[in-house]
Amino acid sequence: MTEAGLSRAREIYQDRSRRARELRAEGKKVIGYLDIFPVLEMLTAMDLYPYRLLGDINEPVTKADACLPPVVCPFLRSVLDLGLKGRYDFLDGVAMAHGCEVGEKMAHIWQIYLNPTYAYYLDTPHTTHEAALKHHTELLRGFQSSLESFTGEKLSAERLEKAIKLHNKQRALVLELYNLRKPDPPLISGAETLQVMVSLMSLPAAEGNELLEQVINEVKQRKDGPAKQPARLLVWGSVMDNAALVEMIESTGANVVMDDTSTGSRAYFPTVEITADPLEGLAERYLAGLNSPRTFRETVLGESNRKDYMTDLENRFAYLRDYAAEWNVNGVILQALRYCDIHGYEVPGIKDYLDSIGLPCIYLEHDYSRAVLEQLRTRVQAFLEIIG
Amino acid sequence: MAEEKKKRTINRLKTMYPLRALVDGMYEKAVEASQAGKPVAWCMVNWWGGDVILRTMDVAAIYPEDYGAVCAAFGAAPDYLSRSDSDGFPTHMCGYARNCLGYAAKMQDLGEIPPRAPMKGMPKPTLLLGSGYFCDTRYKWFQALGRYMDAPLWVLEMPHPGVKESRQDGARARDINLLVAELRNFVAFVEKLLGKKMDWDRLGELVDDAIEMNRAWHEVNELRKAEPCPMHSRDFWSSMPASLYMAADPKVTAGLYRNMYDEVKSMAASRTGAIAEEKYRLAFAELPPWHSLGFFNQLAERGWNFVTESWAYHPPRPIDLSNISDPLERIANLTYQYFSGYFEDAFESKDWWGYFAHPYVEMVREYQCDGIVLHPLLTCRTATNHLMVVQDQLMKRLKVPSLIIEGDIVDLNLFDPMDALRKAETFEETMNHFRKVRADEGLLW
Amino acid sequence: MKPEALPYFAGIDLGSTMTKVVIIDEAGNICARVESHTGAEHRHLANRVMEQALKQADLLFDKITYVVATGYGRINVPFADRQMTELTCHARGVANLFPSVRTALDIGGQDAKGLKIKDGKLVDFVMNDKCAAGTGRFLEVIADTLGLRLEELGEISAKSKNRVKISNTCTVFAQQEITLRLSEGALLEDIIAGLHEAIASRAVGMLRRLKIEADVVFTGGVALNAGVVRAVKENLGLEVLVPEDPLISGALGAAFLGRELVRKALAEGKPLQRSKRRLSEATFFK
Amino acid sequence: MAYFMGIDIGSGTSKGVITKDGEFLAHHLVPSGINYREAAEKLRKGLLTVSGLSPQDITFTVATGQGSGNVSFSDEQATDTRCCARGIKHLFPSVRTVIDVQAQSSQVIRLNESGQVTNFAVSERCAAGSGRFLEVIANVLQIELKDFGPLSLKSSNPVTFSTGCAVFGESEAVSRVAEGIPKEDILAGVHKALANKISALTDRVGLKMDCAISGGGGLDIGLIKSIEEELGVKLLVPAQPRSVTAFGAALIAAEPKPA
Repeated sequence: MTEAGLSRAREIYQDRSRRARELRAEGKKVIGYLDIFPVLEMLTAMDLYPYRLLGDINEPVTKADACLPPVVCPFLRSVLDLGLKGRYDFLDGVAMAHGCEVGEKMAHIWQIYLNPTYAYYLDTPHTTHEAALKHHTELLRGFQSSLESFTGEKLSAERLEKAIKLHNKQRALVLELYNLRKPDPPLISGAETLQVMVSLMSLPAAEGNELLEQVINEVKQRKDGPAKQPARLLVWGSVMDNAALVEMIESTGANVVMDDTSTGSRAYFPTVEITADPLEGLAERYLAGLNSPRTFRETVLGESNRKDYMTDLENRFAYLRDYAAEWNVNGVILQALRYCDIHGYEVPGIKDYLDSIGLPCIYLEHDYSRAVLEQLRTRVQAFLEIIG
Repeated sequence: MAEEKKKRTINRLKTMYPLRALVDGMYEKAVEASQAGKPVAWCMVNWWGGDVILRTMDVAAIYPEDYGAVCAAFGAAPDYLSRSDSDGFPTHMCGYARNCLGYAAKMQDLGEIPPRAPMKGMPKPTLLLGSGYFCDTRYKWFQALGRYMDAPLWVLEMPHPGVKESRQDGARARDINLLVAELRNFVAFVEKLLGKKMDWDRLGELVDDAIEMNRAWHEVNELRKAEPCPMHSRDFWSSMPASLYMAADPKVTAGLYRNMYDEVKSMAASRTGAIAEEKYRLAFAELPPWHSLGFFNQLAERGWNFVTESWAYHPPRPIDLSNISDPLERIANLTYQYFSGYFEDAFESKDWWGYFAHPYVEMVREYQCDGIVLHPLLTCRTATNHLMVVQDQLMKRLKVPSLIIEGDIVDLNLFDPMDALRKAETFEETMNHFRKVRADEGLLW
Repeated sequence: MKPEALPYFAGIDLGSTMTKVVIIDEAGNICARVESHTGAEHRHLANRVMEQALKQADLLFDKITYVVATGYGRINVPFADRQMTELTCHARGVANLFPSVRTALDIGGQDAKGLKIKDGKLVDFVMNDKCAAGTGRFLEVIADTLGLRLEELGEISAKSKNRVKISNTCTVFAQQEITLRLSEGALLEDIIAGLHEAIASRAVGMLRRLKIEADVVFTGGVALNAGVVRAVKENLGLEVLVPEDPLISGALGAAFLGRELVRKALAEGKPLQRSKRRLSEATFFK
Repeated sequence: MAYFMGIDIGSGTSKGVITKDGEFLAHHLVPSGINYREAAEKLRKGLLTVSGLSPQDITFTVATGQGSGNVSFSDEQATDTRCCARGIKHLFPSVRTVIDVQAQSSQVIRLNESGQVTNFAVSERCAAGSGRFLEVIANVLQIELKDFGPLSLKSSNPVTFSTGCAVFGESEAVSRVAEGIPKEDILAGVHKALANKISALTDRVGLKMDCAISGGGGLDIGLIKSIEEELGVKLLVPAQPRSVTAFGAALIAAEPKPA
């Protein structure tokens, strides 16, 4: 592997769809997926190319207004806007799931206005109740049969297991990459990491794994990594598909060494356990495993003596304390998009929790546009002046 | 503001008042229950699933969603909203939720129901019943309440009928199974919490009464197809909570709906309209600005009659479930009917946009509307994100125009009646234009 | 006149509307304070205002040991040794003026800030710079519309018997609304009182996101307006302290923070990071 | 012969038009100032003077615009949307879409062959996508609104302006200037941002040719050009874009009234 991983990742990040267009020209079917709840293993197993639908903070939304009002998630509006402007014309179809509520509506609006050859909406329960997990397995069966009639092929357990192993490998590699952010200074910056992650979401799983191996090798040996900074930050919250926000944060005298968003650890850390019926293991991972605020977790499921507030927070957010410890984090940036309900409701609670473990944090709300970065800069700098 | 001129431009139905009183009674009963040490539940509307179970178990159920509307109507909301803002809940979130979170925060501070709380207030709950359906707020909100109270929370899992994927083989049975399983687990949850057993026979009776209540309510609304329309949307909104939130014994409620049926029927017979002169028949999409309902009087003065509303606030289409013995299965099927009944024809014609717009197209056709008022709620995604599609389809299929008036269910600063009236005046010209267009294209009205 | 030997420290606060410079000496005495309107051309302005301040203090630029720039144009001060946010500097400045301060409200030309202060240090903050509502610009625009000077607004609103409710948050639409009310015969003082209430309730609403503790200090250009100060007190239900020159707290804090940095560096025997730039050079850098 | 008067009390400027037998006779503009009543009176006086008429000569007067409620001498009020549609229809019978960029807000109106409004969309309740946005920026750059267009056309690379709030836009402009970006690029940026907002509004009502522009925005070549780029169409521009609505009001005044 002579080609440098990081620069390749940057190229892909800057021209995401190139590979998809190439492979499509060779007859590969490309399926766009929204958010992290469509089951990628099932697409990969059917020899389909899962391609993550993302927005563009530099492109003003003009077309989407006509079918999605301005008071909903600006990221999803941007995705739809790009679709309406033909930026996703290379897709053979889309697979969307009930990630958040507006995402669910998007799934149908996309079908109505873009009328793709293949479109599947995968409902996803909101709780981890036993009945919900069973139900989700059955929902995946429905997804399977629709994929089978689309491709005209059977999805055997063998094919599925093979795909699961491939994606689990990718998850292991991502964790290995993230471990390179643990030293001080980290061997790879937050912005670089995000570029690699976005590249992964733009490539077939196997090629993504190759890229990851290249990047990991390069980063391990590089001499030109990030400089030491007083602040080591964790960024939590809504989807971040553009490195600009992280770059801004890192330009103020901080290293972003860990994240909890759907384009980072949240999407890749949990692995899939291979079960007798592979769909069960997948249902478990995608419903209970993915640690997203869109999934409701009661402190003690179905127990009628509810534990106190702090215990509830402990159960919901303890993983953040573990991240902070392992990645040696000394400040947290909570960022959420305006109109993002699932993250919005979380904010006071997560602040209470971080206060209780003595980890300083700041909440930033933004509207998915480059214009707000300057405003946010002052807030981030002030935050660093406080903790520094 | 609209409220100031108390002109009676809309004849309200006499039979509406007792139905509205049931809802007031719901809150009073809850306060009494809590004072008597009896269990109280805060519920998200759950389509006669959880609440019929709670009623059977003698739990007084109240609905913070409805209370949000109440607080808005009584002008108590701004206080609660600013408290929730102060506690760091983003201001773009659901007005109902922010109202409730602010209320709960104040109740926690005082250790009692805040003074001047409308309807004697919502007493501290023994349990919370959330729901996974329709929007994320409906479970995130109650989860966030943990900040102010430690009441246990059950989130009732619901399937997602109404979309094309729900028409795959075996999907219906699968969805019903989920609902039944969820309800059964919820029963076990409540039994354990209250340390008492479910009376399955009584549950069976209540379920049947609920089905009957919804049928009666459905029939009232069928009568509104008459010209002029004898029942205005304001009467619908005043009478809706009684069934949607099961405010009282469904048997009693059903009786009151039957009385309403008689009144509306006789008005239709005598061609008496809800407003003096019905120049325009309109549908209203999504929830109204509860704080500025007087606004409809001004529109009534212009001859605007509101004859129907979004399907989501209407009862399910009547369905015969007498052959199902298990009461939980009957609930499941009733709920399923609510979620899918309005789309059946869309499914037949493979109109997958149906999930959004089909019911609106149907209602506008059946009720022969000249236009529809779309009320995007600036703090509610669910009530808003499908409206553009509705506007589109109504124009494409029926040549019926839409008037968009931004506002909110709770936050009155987001609604501007003056501006709305200006738009309304222009919209009359648009409705006139499309009357001609429909005539030319041979559409019915 | 101070002995030449003693070091001096300058703080420059490049706000969106006003630019302020404060020079202090080793002992913390204020040797110069200059305020001037900020135009679009920050860089030249920064130099000009600094020159005025030096003149006032009768000093040469090389006598200034350290310059800290703050405010929203801080990156456009070529001769600054260091940039710090207005939030930190305001907190420091306010704490200097009122050691007892716990909560500070600063309403400037283009933003409103809430500061939580402990032991003279910033511990938490809220900020509105997303829209003009609730900022000084709101008042300016309206004063403009009414053909009044900002300073007049306070006294006029004092005459009000019943406040007009301004329902529009957007400045531009509020302007429209006010004209309409005026045409309908509403009294000027009632409208302005309504205006002050609108700003105050918005600012206090923002401030409540911090747990408000006494003493509360109110700074920024808008604190010069007695009407808003009154409205803020009403909304808070608390006494509010206003410095006699509410504009300079940012620049003052910047100067004192500069002194701290220098002392710290000396104490730790570390070299002091200074910008090589001279006052004369007006090169833009980021 | 019959004379009819249309009075449009806008938030910035008040415009008046007198028609004679359904044709344009005279128009007049006065700043609205802070008292719409006075503005209306001044406007009427001026109108009558320029047209050499006396109040008795006017058969019917229709008032419109923000301050239409304060026109004591009007016989009727009409919304600016209707008036604008009527006015443009008379000037350009072929127009089916009109983009009305006023001082405070913008609207896109669809109309039929008889000048009736068939659909319309108004910009949201903040100064985003309004002429006011332009004024504010003109202030920052200390240049006349009229020099705006020509200057902006010189721009080779417009700065991206993605903000809504006009005043917030001001601060963005200030910092761009501070970064040493040429004025024309900033202007072009503002025009682009406005054009984006307007094209979004246009998509909501659906663009049908021909398309015209009215209101103060019709005086700004730079804005017109960027809207044309955004929509990919040519805009028809009336000689007196600001008076279109007042003209329409005068035409409505002449329409037979339902008894």
